[in-house]
Amino acid sequence: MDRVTSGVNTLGAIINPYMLYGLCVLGGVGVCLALPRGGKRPQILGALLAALIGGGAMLALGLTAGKAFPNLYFYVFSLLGLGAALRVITHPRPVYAALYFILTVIASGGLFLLLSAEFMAFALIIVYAGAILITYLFVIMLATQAAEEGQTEALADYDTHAREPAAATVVGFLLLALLTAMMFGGVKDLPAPGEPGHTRLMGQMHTKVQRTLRAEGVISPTEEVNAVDERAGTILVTADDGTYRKVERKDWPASLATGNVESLGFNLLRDHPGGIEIAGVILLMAMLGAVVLSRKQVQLDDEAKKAEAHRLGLIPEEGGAR
Amino acid sequence: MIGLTSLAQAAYPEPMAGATLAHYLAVSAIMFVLGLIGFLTRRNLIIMFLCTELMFQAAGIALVAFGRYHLNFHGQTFVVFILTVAAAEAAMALALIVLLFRRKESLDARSWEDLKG
Amino acid sequence: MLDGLAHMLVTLGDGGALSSGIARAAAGADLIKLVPAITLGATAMCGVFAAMKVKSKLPAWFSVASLAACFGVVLAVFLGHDGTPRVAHAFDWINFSWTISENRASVTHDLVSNFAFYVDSLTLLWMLFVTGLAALIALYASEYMSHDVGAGYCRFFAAFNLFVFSMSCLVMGDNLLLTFLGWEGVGLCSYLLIGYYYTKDSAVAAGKKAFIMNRIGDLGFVLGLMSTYVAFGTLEYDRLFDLIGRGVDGAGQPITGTWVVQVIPFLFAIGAFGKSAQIFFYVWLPDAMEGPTPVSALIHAATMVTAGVFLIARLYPLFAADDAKLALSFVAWSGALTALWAATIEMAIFDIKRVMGYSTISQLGFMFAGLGLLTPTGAAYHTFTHAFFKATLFLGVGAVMHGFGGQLDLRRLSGVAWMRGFGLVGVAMLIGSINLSGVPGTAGFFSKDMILAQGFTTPGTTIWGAQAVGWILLVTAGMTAYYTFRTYFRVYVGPKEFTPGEDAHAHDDHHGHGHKEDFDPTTAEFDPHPPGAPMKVAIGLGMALTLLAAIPYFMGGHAARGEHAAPGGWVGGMVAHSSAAYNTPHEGFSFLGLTSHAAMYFISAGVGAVGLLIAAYLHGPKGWQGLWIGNRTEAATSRADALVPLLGRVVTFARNKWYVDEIYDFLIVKPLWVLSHVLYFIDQWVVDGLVNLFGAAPGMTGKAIRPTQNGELHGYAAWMAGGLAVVLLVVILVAT
Amino acid sequence: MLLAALILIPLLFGVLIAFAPDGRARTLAGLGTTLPLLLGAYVATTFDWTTGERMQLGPMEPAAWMKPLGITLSLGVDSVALLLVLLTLLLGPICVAASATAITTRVRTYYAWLLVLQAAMTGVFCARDLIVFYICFEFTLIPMFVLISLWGSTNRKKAAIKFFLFTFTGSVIALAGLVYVAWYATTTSGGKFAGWTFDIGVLESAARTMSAKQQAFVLLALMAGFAVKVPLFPVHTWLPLAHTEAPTAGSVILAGVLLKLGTYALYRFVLPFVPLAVVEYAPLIALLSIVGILYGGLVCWVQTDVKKLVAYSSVAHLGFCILGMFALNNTGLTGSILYMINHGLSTGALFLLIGMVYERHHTRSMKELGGLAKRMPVWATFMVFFVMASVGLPGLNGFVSEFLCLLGAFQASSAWGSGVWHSLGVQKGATPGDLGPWFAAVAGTGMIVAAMYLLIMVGRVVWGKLVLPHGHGADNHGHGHDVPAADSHATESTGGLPPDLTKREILTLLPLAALCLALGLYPKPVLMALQGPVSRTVSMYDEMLRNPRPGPAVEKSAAAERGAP
Repeated sequence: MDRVTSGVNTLGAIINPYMLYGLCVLGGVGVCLALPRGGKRPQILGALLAALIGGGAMLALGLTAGKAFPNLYFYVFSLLGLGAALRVITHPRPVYAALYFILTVIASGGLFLLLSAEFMAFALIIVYAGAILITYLFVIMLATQAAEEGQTEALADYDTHAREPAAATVVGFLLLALLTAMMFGGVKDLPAPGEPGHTRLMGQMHTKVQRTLRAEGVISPTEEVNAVDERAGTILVTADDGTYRKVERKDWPASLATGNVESLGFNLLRDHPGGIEIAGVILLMAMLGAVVLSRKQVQLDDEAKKAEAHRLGLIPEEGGAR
Repeated sequence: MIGLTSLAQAAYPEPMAGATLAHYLAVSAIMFVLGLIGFLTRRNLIIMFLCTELMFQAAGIALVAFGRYHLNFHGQTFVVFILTVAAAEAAMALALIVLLFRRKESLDARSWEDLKG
Repeated sequence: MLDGLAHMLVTLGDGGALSSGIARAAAGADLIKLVPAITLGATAMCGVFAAMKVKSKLPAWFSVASLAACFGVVLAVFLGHDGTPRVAHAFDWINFSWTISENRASVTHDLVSNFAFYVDSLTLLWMLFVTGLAALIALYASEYMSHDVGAGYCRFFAAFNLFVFSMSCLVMGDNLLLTFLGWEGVGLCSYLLIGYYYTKDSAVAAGKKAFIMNRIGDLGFVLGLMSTYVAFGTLEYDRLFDLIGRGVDGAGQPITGTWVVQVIPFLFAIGAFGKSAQIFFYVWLPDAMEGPTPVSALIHAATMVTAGVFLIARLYPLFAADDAKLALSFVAWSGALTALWAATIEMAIFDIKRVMGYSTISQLGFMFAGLGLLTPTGAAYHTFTHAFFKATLFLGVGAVMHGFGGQLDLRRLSGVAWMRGFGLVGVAMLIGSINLSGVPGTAGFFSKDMILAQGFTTPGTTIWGAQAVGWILLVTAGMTAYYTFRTYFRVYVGPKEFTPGEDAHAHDDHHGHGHKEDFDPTTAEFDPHPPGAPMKVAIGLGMALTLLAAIPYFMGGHAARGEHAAPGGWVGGMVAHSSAAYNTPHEGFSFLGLTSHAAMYFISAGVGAVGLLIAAYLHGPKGWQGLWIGNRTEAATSRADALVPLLGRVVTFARNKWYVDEIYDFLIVKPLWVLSHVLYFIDQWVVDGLVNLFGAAPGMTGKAIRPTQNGELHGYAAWMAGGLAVVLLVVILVAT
Repeated sequence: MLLAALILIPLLFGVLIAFAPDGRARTLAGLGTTLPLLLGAYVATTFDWTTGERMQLGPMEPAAWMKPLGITLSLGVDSVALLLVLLTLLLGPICVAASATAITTRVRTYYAWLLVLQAAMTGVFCARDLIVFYICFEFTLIPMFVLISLWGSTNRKKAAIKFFLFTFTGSVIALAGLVYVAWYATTTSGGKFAGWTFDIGVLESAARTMSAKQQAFVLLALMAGFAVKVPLFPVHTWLPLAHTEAPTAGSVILAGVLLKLGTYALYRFVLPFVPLAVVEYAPLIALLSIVGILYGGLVCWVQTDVKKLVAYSSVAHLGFCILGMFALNNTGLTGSILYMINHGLSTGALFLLIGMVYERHHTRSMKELGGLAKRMPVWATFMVFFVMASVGLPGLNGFVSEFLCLLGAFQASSAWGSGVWHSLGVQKGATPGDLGPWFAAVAGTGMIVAAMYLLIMVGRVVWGKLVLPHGHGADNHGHGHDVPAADSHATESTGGLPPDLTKREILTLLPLAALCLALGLYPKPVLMALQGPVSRTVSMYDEMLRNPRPGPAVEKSAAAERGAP
């Protein structure tokens, strides 16, 4: 409870609601304009507007935070991520969109780092940017008509023309307004480290404790850790002659502290073993599914091919060159 | 040597000053909405899937932020699962897209409106 | 059940079954159980014969033999009967008891109706003529049905035997429910036998009509039966009569003036009316003449139709227990009106078999009037005599049909008695006719007289309007004489002249089998086919019995002779010893110093003579061969033809049976038919329509929202986003 | 164990048939229905008929199935249930025999489902646990649905769906009622949670303590489910359709057993569970049944499809059954239960007979059939016999039950004219109740109507001139034509069957005919066997009706009302 009241810092304290809604509207207009419409001009204008609004909003967030100028990294990563996200959805070329998405992923990774989720940050970049997005790129390559010799690649109609941009933006930013309005209900500041969390993992990591203590020289190589009582702050150490002693908390080295990866690993494997299993099954199924699906030979009859080609404007005239 | 309280919490260093939970949630919300708008407006199936991934990202950020806020790892664990699902989904969805593209030589979502195989 | 059957088997299996059985009968009436057993066995045997595809007259001889055996059994029991009712228990039927806690005390109730036979003198009287006539008519039918030897023959005799079985259950049943079994059983047999020529639509329709009309009456019977059970807690006659005799119901409360005596008799009366073709219900009986003539003779003249009379006689204590005699007045009036009504129709129609049918209705009316006029003896005696003379008449008519290719129109037949081989028929018809019209000295005269006289003897204060009933009956008696001899004069005497019927298609068809070579309607060479030996034997025996039926009247004391001990002679004695005993009022008016009964001898003879003379004048033959006052020279015409225009439409109406069938059709059948169609329409479109509407509602909803499911990915996503927005909005509004 | 075997044997054979070759399916099905029949006969001998009200033959310790919910796999029968089980078992081999030539496609599937259906039906009657009962009750729908929709006639899909949805909707509502009772039973004892149980006997005593209002709602729910199954008047419309479209064996089972599930459920649940409501609404239900009797009868009159006619006649017949049941006295209830059996025999046989004609001439229209007595004398004999049993001719089975039902309704009040039970003790044969002579009188007209429509049907189809449908003639106007008797044998195709019945067909009909006769002439053993369970139910009602003011039941319910929230 202490934590809740100490650093009350609702969104209301950061930004005036009306200003927020105004920003939402403006951002919406910008995004709307930025969406591909076949032409160039309004898109650039919109992108600029949206970027300005975004930057302005971030600035406002920072200025009204009531503290010293906030952490610069947060703004850098945020702006980078959101800007790239805007480009993901507005860029007419899928390849570029995918590449911008990688940028978003990297920026998110940065934010994760700020949130002390180091493992996840790197996992994200490796898995997403490294694996998934590459698959996307492959598919994009596969699923695009090769350009004719000497011509620049023609953009498909469905890439250059957004569908109902205005309506979608209204819905989206309405949702955004609502989402952000939720935060006026008293969302708290991030807590300072203080009260120990509920993870008492050292007792389960005898080997690590023993290795660390030996490495730090707190115990001799012949001594062995017998029991770890984190709550009482004692580690029971047995000598090879059978005598034992206690290592008090004040003697514990800093490197004995549980790291992010360790904590996450325990959380994953100890608290969510079922989830892991299911995730494994899902992945297996996905693999099998992908194999099965991709093996399937689709025979496209000429008629359909022709009709589709017509639709796509690949064959301007009947009997034209293929 | 470290302080009394530091050991267990060493995984969570001091928060960066000024960035509150609300900041992260705001970023997450904006990113989510951008993904949503993209999904609604774009007609290229691949880009639509990218947009869902974008929304996954947004959800991930929010989850990690909440985990940080509550000083536990459940948020991150969830992100692991999100990653898993995203990977599985990407594999399946992309396979499907390839299949669909082979059939109609188009990635337009509108080509697949007729609810029948 | 088994002990009864076992006993029967023991009785049968005993060396010299019959003789020892007769010996036992003196001690008990158990032997009577043989009657239903034999008849049921004979039915089964006929079924077996059918399955064996027997193509001979074996079923007939088997039936005749078994029916004769039945008659012998009844006779044996009769001879050994000492006047006290006995119960012969065969096996338990609907017989169960239950114990429930009433007011926290265990009370046992029961519903008992066994296959048990109540043997008293009334039962025996009925059984005697039922089995006797059945045997006789089976003999007659053996020849009459000979064209159908094979499956049809077996079917006929199976139904015939089943009929006798049902009749024995009806008459001898020890409880109302067994009586009802017989009651419905005879209805079934009647249905099967009327529709014997099942390829003929009219026969099928007639059978159906008979069954359904009977069922309407049966509803009255069933309701009466259930009322009896509710009132008395029993259905068994001995317990019932005991309670009624003490004037209390099953719970010991007095029944006088309660619904028990006021309502129940009416219900049974309705049942009796249905079976005996009384007023409102009579329409089925004339149509029933579609059946083969032996059937008409046995079922629709002699036995089954008198079941109603029997029922009322059997339950006479219940009917008489009402001080106001409401139900009996109702019965008397219904009987009298039926008698008159049927007589008017008979005078107009030309079909000689239907004349007999209506005549049966009319005579049944007499019997009911007799019951209503407090003379069950008279009713029983008239039933008895009527059974014989009407059976004889039918057998004669059957012989004519048999001989003339199914011709039944009295305008196309004349002088039959003079034709070769038909002499016996002529004599039989004459004897039947004088009995029917009540020529003094005949059995029919005495029996009818008992009823007629009672009309003027029973005080009008006891039976409402008894004298009026008497007058109606008297008029009807005259009409009876007229229509009887109208037929007789036209058909049996007079110039020899006939047109053969359309053998294969006429009324009583299927004679083609044996006699087709005789028949050629286009030429006048048709040779009438005289009855053969079995038919002659049957007719002769019937004739003899008819003549003998007068004798019982003089056995024992008689009111006319001032001997009041047992009015009605032998029959009176039989009735007096049974449940139907009733102290009939006999001190009515006196006329020229004679008692009412004696006076009625002269009055009814006079009335009958008038009728007969009118018939002779209008229809009699010319010259010596018949009566000298006649003038008829050819078959088709008579002096009556001159009268028809004078009477105008009345004759047409009467000839069309007063359009009662049409009125029923218009008032009951058609509305019901329309109602049925309306109901079916409702069933299909309203009841089921409602259901379908409920069923269609989800479908319609689906149709209404189907456009949202257009397969457009973006559409779904937009809906999801919108839905999320709404949820958030709600959360915000609720939370703040 | 024996009862479990009765259920499991057909089930086992059903599974076996599904994997057996087509040629063996019939033999296996015959075996799978005959074995239970023989076993059933043995079971009947081990049953103690003198204490028919006691649940017997069940396992000593019911096997727990879902412990937390108190659901057990407990089986047991009283004499009512056992009689119905025997009826089910008897109809099993008959249905298999009747399908011998009629079913030529997907033989394995057919017989497998048929056997599964039989297992489910037997389970309904044997169940002593509400959930077991309900599962079996509902599970009968699936095989029947399949039977109708795969082997039915032209309109089978619609009929099957309607049958399924209609009865299913009803029984779901009934389930709600039953579960409510079970829920009520968990909380009544002292307001504490007593744990779930679905034992019918336990629920029975618990349910009676409900208030009148609660009982009325439960009655409504139960009637919604079971009246559809019976079917009672306004909810009967699925029946004619389902009957008309179902294959012969399906119709036989439908008429013979499936409808009895509804009446049996009324007997097993409605009467003992909610006496207060039953007493209150008995006249209304009786009225509906009377409407059904007359309405069904009159609608029969205008049918041209023989099968539909018999189907509608079932509506009328079961009206009598319900009328007798809600007379709430021994005669009525006995008659009602006997009616279930008798109707199964006679109407089942009628459907068999119609099926035999349909197999030969592929029509059931009275316009296209006529005078079959000439061509099929054996068939005609059976037809007339069973029609008479159906009409309620004394001496045959229908009469005994119909009479008892009517008598029950008749005596359920003092006398004519009084209408209400007020002069108690005056009439010996009367019992307390709110029906009375007028109910019986009006319902009795149903007897006349029944004679009318059935004889009209017989008159058209059995008697009259021979009429057969056009075979494959060019001028097929659907009105049939007269066939001269001489060449009637060779000209018409009869689906490879002889004109008249074969030995197999006669053998299928004979047991039914014999039972009709036996139950008509000597119903005493059955009547006596029923008295135990019937008296148990009736005693309660007698007590209640005699003491309409605070009797024990009312007091109890008043207490419950105070106790319950």
